[in-house]
Amino acid sequence: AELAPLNSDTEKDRIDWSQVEAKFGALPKLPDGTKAGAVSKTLTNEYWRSLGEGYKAFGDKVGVPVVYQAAQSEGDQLGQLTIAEGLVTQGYNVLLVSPQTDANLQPIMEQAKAANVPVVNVNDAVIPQAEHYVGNVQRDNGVRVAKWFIKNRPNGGKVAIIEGQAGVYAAVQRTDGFKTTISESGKFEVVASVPGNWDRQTSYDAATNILQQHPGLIGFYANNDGMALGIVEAVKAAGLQDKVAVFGTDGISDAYASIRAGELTGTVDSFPVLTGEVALETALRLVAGQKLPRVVATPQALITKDNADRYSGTGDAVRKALLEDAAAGQ
Amino acid sequence: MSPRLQFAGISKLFPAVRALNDVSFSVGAGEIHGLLGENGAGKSTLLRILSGVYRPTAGSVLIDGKPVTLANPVAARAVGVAMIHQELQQVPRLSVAQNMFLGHPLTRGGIFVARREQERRAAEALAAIDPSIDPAAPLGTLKVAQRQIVEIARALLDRARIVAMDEPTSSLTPSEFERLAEVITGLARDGVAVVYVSHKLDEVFGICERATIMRDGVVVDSVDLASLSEKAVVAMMVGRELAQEHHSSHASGEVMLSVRGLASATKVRDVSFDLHRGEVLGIAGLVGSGRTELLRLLAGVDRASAGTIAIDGRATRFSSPRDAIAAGIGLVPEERKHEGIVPLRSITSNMALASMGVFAPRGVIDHIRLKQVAAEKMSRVKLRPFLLDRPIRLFSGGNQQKAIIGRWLAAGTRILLFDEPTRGIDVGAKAEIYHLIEELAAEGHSVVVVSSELPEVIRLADRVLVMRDGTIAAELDRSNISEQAIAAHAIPQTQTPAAGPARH
Amino acid sequence: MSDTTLVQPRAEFLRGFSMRDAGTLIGLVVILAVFGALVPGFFAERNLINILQQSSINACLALGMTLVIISGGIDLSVGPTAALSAVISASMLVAGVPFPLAIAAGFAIGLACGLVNGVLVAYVGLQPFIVTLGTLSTYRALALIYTGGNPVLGLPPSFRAIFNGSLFGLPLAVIIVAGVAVVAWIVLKKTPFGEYLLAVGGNEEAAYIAGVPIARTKIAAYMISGLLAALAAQILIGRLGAAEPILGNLWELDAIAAAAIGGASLMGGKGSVVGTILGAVILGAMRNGLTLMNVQSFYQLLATGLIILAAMLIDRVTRGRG
Amino acid sequence: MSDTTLVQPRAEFLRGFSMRDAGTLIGLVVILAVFGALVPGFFAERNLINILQQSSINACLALGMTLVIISGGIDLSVGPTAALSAVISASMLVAGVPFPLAIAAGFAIGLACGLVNGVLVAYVGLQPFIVTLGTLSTYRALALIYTGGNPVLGLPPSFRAIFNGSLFGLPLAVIIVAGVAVVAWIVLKKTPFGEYLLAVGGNEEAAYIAGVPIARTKIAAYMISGLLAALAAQILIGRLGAAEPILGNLWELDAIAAAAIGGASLMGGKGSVVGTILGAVILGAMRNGLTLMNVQSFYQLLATGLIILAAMLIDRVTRGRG
Ligand SMILES: Nc1ncnc2c1ncn2[C@@H]1O[C@H](COP(=O)(O)OP(=O)(O)OP(=O)(O)O)[C@@H](O)[C@H]1O
Ligand SMILES: Nc1ncnc2c1ncn2[C@@H]1O[C@H](COP(=O)(O)OP(=O)(O)OP(=O)(O)O)[C@@H](O)[C@H]1O
Ligand SMILES: [Mg+2]
Ligand SMILES: [Mg+2]
Repeated sequence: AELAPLNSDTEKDRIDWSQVEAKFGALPKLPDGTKAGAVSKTLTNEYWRSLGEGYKAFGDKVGVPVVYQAAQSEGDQLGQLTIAEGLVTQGYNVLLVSPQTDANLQPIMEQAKAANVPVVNVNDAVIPQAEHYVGNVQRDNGVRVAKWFIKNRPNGGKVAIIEGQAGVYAAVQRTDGFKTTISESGKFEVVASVPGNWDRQTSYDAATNILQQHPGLIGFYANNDGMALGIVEAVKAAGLQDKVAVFGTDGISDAYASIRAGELTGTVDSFPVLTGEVALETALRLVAGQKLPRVVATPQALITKDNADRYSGTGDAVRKALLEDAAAGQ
Repeated sequence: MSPRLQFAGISKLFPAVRALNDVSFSVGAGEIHGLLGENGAGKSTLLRILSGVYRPTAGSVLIDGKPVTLANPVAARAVGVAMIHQELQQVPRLSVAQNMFLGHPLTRGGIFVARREQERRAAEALAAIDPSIDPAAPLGTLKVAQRQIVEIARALLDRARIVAMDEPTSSLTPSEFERLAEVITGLARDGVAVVYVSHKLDEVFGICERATIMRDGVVVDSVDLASLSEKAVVAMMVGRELAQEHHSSHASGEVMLSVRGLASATKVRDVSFDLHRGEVLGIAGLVGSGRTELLRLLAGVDRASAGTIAIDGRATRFSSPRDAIAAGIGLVPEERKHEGIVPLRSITSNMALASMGVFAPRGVIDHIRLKQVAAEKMSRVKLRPFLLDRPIRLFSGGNQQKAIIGRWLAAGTRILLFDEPTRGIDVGAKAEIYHLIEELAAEGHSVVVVSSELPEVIRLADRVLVMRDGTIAAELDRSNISEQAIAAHAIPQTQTPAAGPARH
Repeated sequence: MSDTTLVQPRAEFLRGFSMRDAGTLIGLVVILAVFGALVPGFFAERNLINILQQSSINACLALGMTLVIISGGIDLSVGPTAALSAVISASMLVAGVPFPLAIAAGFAIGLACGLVNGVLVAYVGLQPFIVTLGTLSTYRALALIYTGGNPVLGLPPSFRAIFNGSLFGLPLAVIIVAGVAVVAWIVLKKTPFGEYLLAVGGNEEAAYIAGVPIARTKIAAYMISGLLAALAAQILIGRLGAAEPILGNLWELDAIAAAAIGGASLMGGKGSVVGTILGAVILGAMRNGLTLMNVQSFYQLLATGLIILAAMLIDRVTRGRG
Repeated sequence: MSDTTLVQPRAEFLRGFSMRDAGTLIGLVVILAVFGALVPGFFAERNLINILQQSSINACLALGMTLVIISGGIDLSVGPTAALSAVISASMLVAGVPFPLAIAAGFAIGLACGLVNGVLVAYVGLQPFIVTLGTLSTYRALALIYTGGNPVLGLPPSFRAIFNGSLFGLPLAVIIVAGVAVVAWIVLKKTPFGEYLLAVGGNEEAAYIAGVPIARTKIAAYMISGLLAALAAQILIGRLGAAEPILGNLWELDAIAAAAIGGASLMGGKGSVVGTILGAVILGAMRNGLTLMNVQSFYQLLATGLIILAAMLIDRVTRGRG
């Protein structure tokens, strides 16, 4: 039967990562010589390097070699397709792909199907034909930050959004989640929602201009941490660090450092290392022949100074904390 | 009956320059009409209006009595005007035939270029002047003279009613001119009106019955050449009598430049000679005999493959023109547009290019001094119009040449190498340049003049080297210099020396 | 004159295949040899076909780019032109418009984008680089606004089959682009338009005086580039099954690189269809080989840069100055 | 010779400020007027200073780009050059190396990057576009490899103060870049090197015969471009407090746009320091105005494209052909 186009944020056939072991048992034994191939957007962003670390870590644990490649830059759509096609030809048993866009790896789905290789779409852009998706709910990033504002700034006020590259799925979803949620509360006004193009300098300049025009601004939400750190500098340069809250997304290590230093207010960590581990585990379960739900949801958490330590220890400690969160139904 | 071609009150204004002012004259069918005037008189501008490149500010052009609109080159061609431009207007990467048919190619079925047919027709047109040119060869591999012949042949293809020729022979030899003259008289016999611009008065007297003389954008007069002497025409052109100049020698015995066994990778071989202080050394030879290449070696533009160059007795090696300039050698090149000028820059900048060190002793250009020197050197070479800040590309060819000569005057060059110094330069300016060369020699400069115009060589040279096949075939001292003697040595031995410096 | 050797007729094939192309070919052979030695299976038929397929879109764009470059211009807007063409064709297809109409609409968009570029360059007299830099943003924005930033999904499988099939074991895309290359070669070598392109880029003033329709020639070059961008878009959406407004990001750089490696001079007046195709295959082979060698992406980037330089150097050395 | 009126001396200022620059100035005035009418507070002193500050980095790069363009070249590698310079300076600063040394190292990197470009262009004779396209990838890859892709954080606040301070109410970055512009203007108008640049770009062959050191002139242009990219990098890391290996993405396009809007011809031989600065401010004012108007991102992209075209058009209309 034709698969309905996937919407990873709303798909009903889903399972939370914390439930997988309970429902499907321990990872079954894998056929000899199983090897996994993975391709992601770019290594110039820490998020994707961490995801690769997660793949490697889990691969080492269960003795499966993982090849991890990435395109040369974000937006290099055909380059990424070339890489993925290379992985199919080279005979990997399962593919983990984090596509540049919703469409650019579509041919891979068909080639892999023909070669009988399962494909797991890991995070961010969503291939509509994907049979398996591991990742978090992009929209939820923005929602979480909006909820923080509603809870911690009860009087409301003016807020601004610095968006990622125009038209990119994650940027659109995150922005929309934040905008909708915060507007529904009625007390906040989104005075600006302008592109920062994933770029620190562009965000810095945009934030400077926004602060100058809206001196009473109480907060920024940025679609990723690099841009958020640019905004932090602009806020500092304007001498408003006590008045303006700045949030990013991704939870890269620099963001943690900045949060600890009291500069960045918070970030939404989507735990790329853990995501990588969960994704590879999911992939290997497929190789072993298990039938899993279409979407495996990975965790995320709003990190602020108060809880930063809880989420930044070693891999196992974080995993434990997140399992506790899941159990507590957060 | 109305004349074939009539200019009626044509004026042309450029920013800051009135190039033409109320120019009127006419040319009948079958007439070969000379157009004479000094550099900058407006000859090219008038012909460019005729060929649709410029539009006149006022006035009109009439053909067979009817006013025509010459909005662009295509329109001009459509009413039967063909033009040979002063500056070669060619695309080096296309073949000879493609250049000749550019803009109106012959096609097969309107889709494909009929290359063979074009090449055949091109060969036919070329045959009248120089059958050795290969119509399929890329134009860029041709020498200047051949390129000029291609330009002429292109105009012949059109079977036009009016053919305008703007200095078609500036790079041609007398024998090539003779063949061209036959072609032109043939055209006239067929009823074509020919407008012929040249600075070579003997050519104009040779083929034209009538001529219009221009000065500073206005018509001085249209005259019957049969009833006038060259001297009288020159006087009309320049507005004064030119004194008949005679050769005077300033050569000393002191050797300034000594060349031994010089050779290039391509053509020049085993060239040895001395150049003395105050001497004007002429170099004659056929097209392709290697004169230009020799000068390029001496000026450091190309690198020698063997031999030595010594200046003031000290052996030197040039790895670039810079070295040669530092040693006091400057080249006034043959192809002014490509090798001489920086078109967008002013006269002053073009002049100063080779002597920046002089004008910027402490790293910053002394503009006051630069202006003084520019004013001084440019009035010495009699630049017209005297606009030192104007981009050089807006000047006529002769005036561009003056600026290049000024460049070396400003640089304090001691050894000047002229390659075809008066190509495209009018009689008045020519006399000025000759005079200048003599002055320079008298001041102790040494000068080498390469020229295809034998009268020029004879007029200027204290001594003549005749080149043949890349080497020096003969040396003639002042008392032995004559057109016959030069021609006898220039032509390869196997051929019988014809009268005059015939080539090929 | 003794140069009669030059008059002897040469085979037409050799006329089309110049010394300069031989330099590019040597560059390609060297790169293939290196990868062949390093990567097992690099020369497998399947992989060679992959390389051709992966090069086909860039080759298609690069052919248009070559014509524009020969005319003395440059077209930075090919990626966004492709995107605009793709989303409009795709949304028509999804709405059930018959294929030929939808494809024609995509081509029309490509031609229109090229027309705007061409008019701004030829009639208004703006610099090509800056015109197409402006339209690069403009066309991209139009594609984003038209789609609201969302991909157009669900192209009919029968449409996809058109551009996605195979013939004699070769992907249809490769065959289509090869066909385009042959046409481009004929246009450049055999038609008045090809001569006009070379003349306009080689010496615009001379071309004008000779009566070459300068403006029309330039506009046609940009329109062909737009059309080929639209064709590349159709091939790509056929392959991907979806059209995205952000498709074609940075395509212009690859296309220019292919043309330049193939001998086109950005000063105009010079360029070769054969060379451009070889240039596109060099770039495609390089990407493919680096991936198969599992080179980490930072080092892939390094290799990309170095190989572009190396290709130019090899070419430079094999043909001497000029 | 009656035209002596034209020889009369004009004020030196007017000589530096040509007709062409007046066209650019009108473009700037129109754009400022439009935004001033649409955006309340656009003309606030604070905002005007913001515009200058935000234009300063692009202006700095564009000045170097202008010199390269005048010489007949182009430098696509400015962004990666800046990134490489930034990460090396920053990692030295973080390691406790004294400021002057760390800054000097950054500048040395910029010069070295320019030297490589220049040598490949001037001595090896490769096309500038393709050389710097190759080094664009190469330098970026080196920056990424050097840092492992991570930003270098924790720059000493006292270092940041150097480039981040103010003087007479103007940001130091603006003052520094203004100083660079004055120097560039002097270099172009008053030094032999400036004449050489214009000559080399205007007619290389003629310049060579006139004794201009072609290779050295070109190399110097690329080295200056590299140096100014390094300066821009220092300013930026001072402002942001971090040096990222991906810094400077697409800087080359903005810099080329500024130079072209300011009248530089990509054919070489022509360009203006004043024009380039005005061009950079036009782009900066546009970005600033669009942000203040809170234009949605797709429409910002649209406006960016249209304003670049409009600036060129206004300029074109005000100065006539040529
Ligand atoms: N495009 C232009 N813009 C401004 N001035 C021009 C332009 N073309 C020619 N002139 C000027 O018009 C005048 C006439 O020039 P023209 O080239 O017609 O002279 P000419 O008689 O052909 O001289 P020559 O014998 O040197 O070829 C000169 O002063 C020249 O500087
Ligand atoms: N076979 C050739 N192909 C291309 N260019 C050539 C060739 N031979 C000579 N040239 C060029 O033509 C010009 C004239 O060459 P050369 O020095 O041989 O002749 P010359 O005696 O100066 O004659 P003239 O200058 O009257 O044509 C030079 O610029 C030279 O480089
Ligand atoms: Mg003339
Ligand atoms: Mg010669």
